[in-house]
Amino acid sequence: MVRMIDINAIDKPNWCPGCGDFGILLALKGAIVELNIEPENIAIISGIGCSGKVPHWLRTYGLHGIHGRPLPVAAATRLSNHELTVFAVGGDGDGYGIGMCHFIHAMRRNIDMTYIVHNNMIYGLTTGQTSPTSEKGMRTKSTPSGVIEVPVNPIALAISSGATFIARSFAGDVKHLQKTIVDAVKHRGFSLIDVFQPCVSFNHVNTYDWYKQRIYDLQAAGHNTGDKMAAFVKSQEWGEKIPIGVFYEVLSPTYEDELPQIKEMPLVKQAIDNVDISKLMDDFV
Amino acid sequence: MVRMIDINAIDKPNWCPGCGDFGILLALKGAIVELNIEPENIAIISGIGCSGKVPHWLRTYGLHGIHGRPLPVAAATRLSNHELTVFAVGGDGDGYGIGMCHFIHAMRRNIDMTYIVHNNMIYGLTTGQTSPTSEKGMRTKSTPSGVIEVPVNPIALAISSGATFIARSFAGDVKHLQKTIVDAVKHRGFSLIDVFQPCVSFNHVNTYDWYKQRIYDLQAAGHNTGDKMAAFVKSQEWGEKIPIGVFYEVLSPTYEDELPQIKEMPLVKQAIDNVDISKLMDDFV
Amino acid sequence: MEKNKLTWKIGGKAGEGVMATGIIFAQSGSRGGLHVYDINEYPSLIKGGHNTLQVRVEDREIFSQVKGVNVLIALNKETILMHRDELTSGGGIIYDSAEVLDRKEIREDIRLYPVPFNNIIKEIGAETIMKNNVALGASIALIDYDFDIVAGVIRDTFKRKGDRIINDNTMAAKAGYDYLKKNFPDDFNYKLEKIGTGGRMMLTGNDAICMGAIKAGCKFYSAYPMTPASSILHFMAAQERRFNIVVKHTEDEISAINMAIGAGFAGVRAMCGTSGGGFCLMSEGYGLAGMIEVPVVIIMAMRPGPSTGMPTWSEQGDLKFVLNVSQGDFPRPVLIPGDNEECFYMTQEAFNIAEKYQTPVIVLTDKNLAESHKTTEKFDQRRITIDRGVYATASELAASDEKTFFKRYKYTENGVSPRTIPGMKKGIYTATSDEHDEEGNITEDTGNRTKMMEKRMRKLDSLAKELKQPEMVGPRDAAVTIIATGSTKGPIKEAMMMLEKDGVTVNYLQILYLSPFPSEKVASVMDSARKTVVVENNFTGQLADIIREKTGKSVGRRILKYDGRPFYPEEIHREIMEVAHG
Amino acid sequence: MEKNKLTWKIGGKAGEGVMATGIIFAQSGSRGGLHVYDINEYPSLIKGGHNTLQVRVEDREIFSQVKGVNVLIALNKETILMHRDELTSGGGIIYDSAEVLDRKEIREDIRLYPVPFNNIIKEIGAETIMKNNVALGASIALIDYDFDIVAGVIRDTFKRKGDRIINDNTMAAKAGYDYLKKNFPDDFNYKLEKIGTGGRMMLTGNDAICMGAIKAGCKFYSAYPMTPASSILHFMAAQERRFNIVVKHTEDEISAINMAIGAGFAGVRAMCGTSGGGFCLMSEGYGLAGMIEVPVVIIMAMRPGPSTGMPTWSEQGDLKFVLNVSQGDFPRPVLIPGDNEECFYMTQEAFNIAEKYQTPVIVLTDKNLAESHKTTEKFDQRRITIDRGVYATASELAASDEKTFFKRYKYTENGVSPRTIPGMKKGIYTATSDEHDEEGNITEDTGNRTKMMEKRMRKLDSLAKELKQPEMVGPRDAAVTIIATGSTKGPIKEAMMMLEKDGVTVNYLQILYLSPFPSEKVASVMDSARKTVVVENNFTGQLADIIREKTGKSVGRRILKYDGRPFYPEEIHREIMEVAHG
Ligand SMILES: Cc1ncc(C[n+]2csc(CCOP(=O)(O)OP(=O)(O)O)c2C)c(N)n1
Ligand SMILES: Cc1ncc(C[n+]2csc(CCOP(=O)(O)OP(=O)(O)O)c2C)c(N)n1
Ligand code: SF4
Ligand code: SF4
Ligand SMILES: [Mg+2]
Ligand SMILES: [Mg+2]
Repeated sequence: MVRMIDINAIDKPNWCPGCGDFGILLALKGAIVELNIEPENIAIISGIGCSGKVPHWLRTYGLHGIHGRPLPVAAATRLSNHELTVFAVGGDGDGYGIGMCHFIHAMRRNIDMTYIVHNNMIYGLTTGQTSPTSEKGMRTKSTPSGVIEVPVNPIALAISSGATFIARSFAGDVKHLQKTIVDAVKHRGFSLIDVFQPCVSFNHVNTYDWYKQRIYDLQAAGHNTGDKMAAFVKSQEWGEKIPIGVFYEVLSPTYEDELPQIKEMPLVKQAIDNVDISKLMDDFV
Repeated sequence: MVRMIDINAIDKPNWCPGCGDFGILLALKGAIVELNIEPENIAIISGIGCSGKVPHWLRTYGLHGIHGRPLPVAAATRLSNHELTVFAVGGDGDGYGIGMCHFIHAMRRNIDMTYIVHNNMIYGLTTGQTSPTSEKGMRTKSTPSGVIEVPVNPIALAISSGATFIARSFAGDVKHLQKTIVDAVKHRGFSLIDVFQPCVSFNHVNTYDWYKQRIYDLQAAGHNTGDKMAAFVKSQEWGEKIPIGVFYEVLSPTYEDELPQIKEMPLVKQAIDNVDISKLMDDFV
Repeated sequence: MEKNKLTWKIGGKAGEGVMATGIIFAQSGSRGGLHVYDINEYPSLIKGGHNTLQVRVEDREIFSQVKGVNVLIALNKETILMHRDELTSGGGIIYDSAEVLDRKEIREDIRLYPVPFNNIIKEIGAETIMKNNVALGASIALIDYDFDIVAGVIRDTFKRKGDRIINDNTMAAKAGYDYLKKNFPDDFNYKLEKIGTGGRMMLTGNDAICMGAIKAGCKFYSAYPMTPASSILHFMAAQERRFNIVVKHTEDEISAINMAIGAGFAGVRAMCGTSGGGFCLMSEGYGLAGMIEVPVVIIMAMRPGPSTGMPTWSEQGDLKFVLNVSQGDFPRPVLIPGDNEECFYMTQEAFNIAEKYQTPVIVLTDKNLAESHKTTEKFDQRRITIDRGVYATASELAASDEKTFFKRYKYTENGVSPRTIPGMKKGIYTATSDEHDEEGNITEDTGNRTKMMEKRMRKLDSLAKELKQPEMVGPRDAAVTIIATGSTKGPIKEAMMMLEKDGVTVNYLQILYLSPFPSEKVASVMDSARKTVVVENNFTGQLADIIREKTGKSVGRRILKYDGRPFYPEEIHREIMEVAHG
Repeated sequence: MEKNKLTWKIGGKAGEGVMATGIIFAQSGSRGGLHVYDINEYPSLIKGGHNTLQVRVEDREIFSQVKGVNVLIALNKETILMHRDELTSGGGIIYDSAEVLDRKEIREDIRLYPVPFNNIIKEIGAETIMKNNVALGASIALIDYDFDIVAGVIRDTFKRKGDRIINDNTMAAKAGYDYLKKNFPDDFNYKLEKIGTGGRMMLTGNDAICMGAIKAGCKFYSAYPMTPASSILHFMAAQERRFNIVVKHTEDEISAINMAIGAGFAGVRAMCGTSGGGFCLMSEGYGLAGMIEVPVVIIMAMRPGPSTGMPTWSEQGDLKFVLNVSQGDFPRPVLIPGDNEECFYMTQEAFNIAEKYQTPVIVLTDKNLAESHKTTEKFDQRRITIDRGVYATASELAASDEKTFFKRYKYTENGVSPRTIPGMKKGIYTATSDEHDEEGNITEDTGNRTKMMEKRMRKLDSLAKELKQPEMVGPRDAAVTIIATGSTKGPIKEAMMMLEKDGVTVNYLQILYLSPFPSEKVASVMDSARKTVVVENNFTGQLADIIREKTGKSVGRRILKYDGRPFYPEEIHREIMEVAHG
């Protein structure tokens, strides 16, 4: 049995007191314990941002890479060793801004892994510029006259891209988030969890209260997670009422399923010290 | 009156005989003549690919940039001189592969310009690798055992991103395409035209006939272009019947509308030889 | 007593307004006609990390930080423990009397000024966050500076927040001032005294760059936030409506440079800015601009690498990266200013070079220069000329054929071809990233290729002829010759003064253009120098490598520092003393 | 009569199978025990552009193309007009008798062999596209080569397309063969004769790289298509199921390198490949791998820049780019093979270096090497050793604390720290792109920073000690010393033979590792050389710059070519004659 103390790191997170990232870390650790996965069989791959520091605050393998690129790193880690449970973690800027290209392509690739986005609708680590999810009109350091664009809608994009598990949760509701992470990990295929994460230092609009006043649970509301159109309709809800929970879930073959190369054992376990290329050379004679 | 000969270039296109790109070029030139825009007031910005060569084959200003990046170049050209009619042109690899990040962000930005994607579901210029729109299972040089991913759905992505004019057309139907381009240019805001473009050299699946057997005109079918949900439903149609035409159109403020900086005149016409920064310096004393 | 020769430092937790308070202090010095230089230190996290701002104030122009702190404001106990050894003899620490402090932990020659921050705040009914001001006020009393100046700076700083905030902040500062005056006898050794009414600006290098860009007529700025370039984005965005500039926070750095290229192509002066990893992402676009000959200015602010490295610290580790990045050979002017004035004037020079030579131009700085404040004389706007380069003349255009494209890439003697921009009748052409002929048509012909390469590269030669050679500062026949570039200028100048006092003659050649490199001048300096050193903020001694590449000559000693901190003059002094006597 | 010393060339429109036919010819030479070298030329467009393949066949090992074509197959008239001047005296042109040709347009010493391609095709009822085979067959008759060998190659080439296609192609070739034999007297001056049964491979540099990677145990290859690296992707993809490799055509090059890093981190041997612009996009990830010490091999195949440049042509213009790209200092081994054997052995060496020194390793090639076929002896698999570097031992792991992280970045003497990979109990750590301590925790401490920089950089020193110094080829005391790197090796070797005949002694130092650079060896060679030249396929003479940077010594003459074409030995010969007699 994996216990909380097995995955606790010595160093304490250095996020701002009250930051939503604490809730996400807690839920993630809770989910690992609940799922009972040995920490050495977990790899958490993050980008750069406040969110990117997650792997440092728990005792699993981690790779804190570069801004916007956790998904390709995580994908290949998983393909190289599909006995690992792989998480990708990043911010809204990281995933929906600079990393948008990988985001869309990861969705359609359906590698069995879980992607958690700390969506605080702001650039935290660089001290408060607009993010792709910042609301139109929001004033930030980089948009002092207000954001002109409409925000990206990660849920709608995920539905449009063929993702097979699409959920939203809230850092202020650790129980809901933990359950969502557990479900996402259990799902065979790519799972997206967009997490509303209050940034207490730079986002004074989308606060804990702001979310609490608006969110409601799709599952409590009887939403049919198998219905793509219904999921899309729900993805468009924004304003007074904002849904959290699982929008859409479907079972399709994973990317790994279609690779006979790794059917017998993970790439990393395959011997390489005696590859014979004689026949290959013959092909060129 | 702008005539065809005013925009003809001397050199003839060097695409493969029969390539769908010819139809697109013809429709584009036809649209320019129909819209009666002086060639010197047009800028066509392309990426790299067979599709990227478009600007060389007609007499307007052009910039044939780097692979995947026509959208940001075009956006800034337009913001710098909004008296120009600006087109961005590229391939499916260019726009939906490497350029996906800009694609999504251009949609939500709503700069008044027209983006034409030569969607041949293959990498043409690099001689036949899979593209993001290649169908699952398609065998190409880079996927000899068949593509594993599900293809991207540019129409659904555009709807999910807040684009204000979203259409699909077919290089084999120059009339339809020309009309679509004309409508797109007239639309105030960002317009996407995804064009089915047969690649006769490398895509032997999605041929002229393949398309002809499947496409039908949304407008003829009485589709309501103002209904986002209906547009999304239509975007999911694929297989025996595939819709072309305008999926969605809506009027929202353009990016330019929200820039008082360019209200009086385009940036490029604003004098810069005597900017006075005395007051700005005073702010720092 | 030491008058008007002070180093004041404030330290505390990130997020507690350490920097803001320090800047009020610095500004107050500047307003009193004094010269100021500050340097900040903070980790890459938002709250809780240790932040400091160290402010040096003197009555002569100063160029960098120096060692030895005279007044330390410790907003928490950690600050005392971390910085106590930096204090000079007779220096004082102002701290919260609520902290339990063991006198034995602090050198005896250091004076302690406990002040009940929280009580004072409570008494006057202000917010806790304003306790910094109590400390600030106390320090003003300690050094006996004019409180009214400070009050004025507070007023201007909080102008937009309304009278209540201004009043509370001022009251807090005043209360701290009064407390110290009342409770501690006036026996402190370091004093500050107003010597004029100021009139100088207090700026960072990034501020100066923005002013330079705005003055140069920059109309388009695109960037993705990245320390230490982010404040350029903030500055430009804040000024976009005042000066009619379109400022775009883009989806990534790839977009940022491609947008700047689109704007340059359309005919406006365009700039983008970034740091290390962001510049990697710009590198492909950089080559595009070089190939299609579109003017664009790129501000590249270095921080320690590799990779994410130390995002909020300083290094000069990207010299060779910037000089060589992107495939193929093309002209790559790289300007590297060493102080605020150079940031200002060279940024506008960068725009002129970019347009005159139709090529991307890099302005290379580092965190130390980008973020340190220095009092700076107002820039002389009359010194600025705007050179937009060569546009096709009306008659050239009229002569142009109806059928072919305009010869946008005409082979010319100096490599520069007259330019057209969209909207110009008969100037039509297509810019292409492929190799092209004079009209911009793609061609793979060997003759054209050779000529086009030569045409493009000639631009660098033409530019080299125009640029002025670097000038040697200091005595001709010095014992030691320093060659350096960029922000080491400040500490080197300070070190030179120290060395002069010690009777060691030194001279100094500052490289302002890494490319085109002033090879001849450097070679002749090396030839006539007795002993040469480079002073560089990087591991390998990249400037020394470049010098050898360009001149074949080896610098005698590489004085290097690569711990993320800029040089202190004392460090340079020490090493050069060794060299001189070695 | 000239036997087994032939240059054969085919030219025609892109999309007409020019390359395929040429390769059948080359393969036929190789199967007859002869040595073959080919070089292709094609523009960056799919159909209609002019394509050629030039094949040199001799009975001794050959290393590059030479000037002078003996047999030209012209599939269209353009080919004749473009290449007629390349023909040697007595050379012949095989062309479609339907073309109207003015005899006066062609030198008298050239023989013409009109063949009715289309009639023949019609007669035998084959498809038009097969007319190439008619021409091929005719050329075989002309040079009197063994038709059965050709038939064998055709059979193997079309194996997967079925018997009908094989038969038609063979018939077409046979018909061409018969037509020429029948209609033209046997008076052609150039003959080819089988001298053995072959047994050698006919490979491109990219093929050799792929074989090297597969033999080295590469399990993961990620790339985005880009000429001239694309064929690596195609090769690896075609072999993915045979050798259990995951091959991924990614969404872009950023993803490609980050995937390779993810795979390297997970513990498999991983590689990615690209060219210029794609490498720009990989540059940030390259630095990441350097910082987190993850092994990954990057194949970088050069083509002429700047920017898109000339995508299907050749240049060595990215030496300094590759050596210096990405922010900060970190160990950057760069291997640069010069022929197929080196491509094979050095690719597997790259994997060993990458794992042994836990760092990204670049293998640098160019289009000329990547895409030219050369007969090559089968590689000796016994020469390959797999060195996976240092993993943490069981006892090291057992000793590791339960609470802290594993010291993945332990300071060590040679800079290499024992490694763990996910799945290993007690080996847990987080790799971070920020500066970090031994356990991988982020820290900005000055002491750690300095030590970590030194630790990482020590790896390069350790590697330098292990690599063997380049060896001089040719007489010790030669009149001229050539220093060069990469694919110029072939033409240089050929030129050296020519120079020897002309009595000019030359020796040649081939740089195999641009980094760590063999500075001492190069310096000593330069010191003892009488005259030095570099031979480089770029504008500035980048290798000469690097030599001066590393040694302070200037190469006497830069023999440069930057028109997109690789050197002909004759060009090198001519310039060196000048140097020798200058
Ligand atoms: C290529 C690159 N560009 C820019 C940066 C600077 N940077 C670091 S974090 C960050 C954004 C942070 O926002 P987000 O991803 O939303 O994460 P958060 O801090 O809000 O969790 C940026 C722009 C970088 N590290 N790399
Ligand atoms: C950064 C970069 N990567 C790769 C390439 C090589 N490349 C040129 S065109 C192309 C793809 C072409 O496919 P698509 O965009 O669909 O255009 P098409 O040729 O089909 O019109 C690629 C990968 C490049 N030029 N730049
Ligand atoms: S800046 Fe915002 S996101 Fe970052 S740690 Fe602080 S509260 Fe959290
Ligand atoms: S390769 Fe395909 S897309 Fe390119 S020109 Fe030929 S047919 Fe058109
Ligand atoms: Mg964020
Ligand atoms: Mg395509």
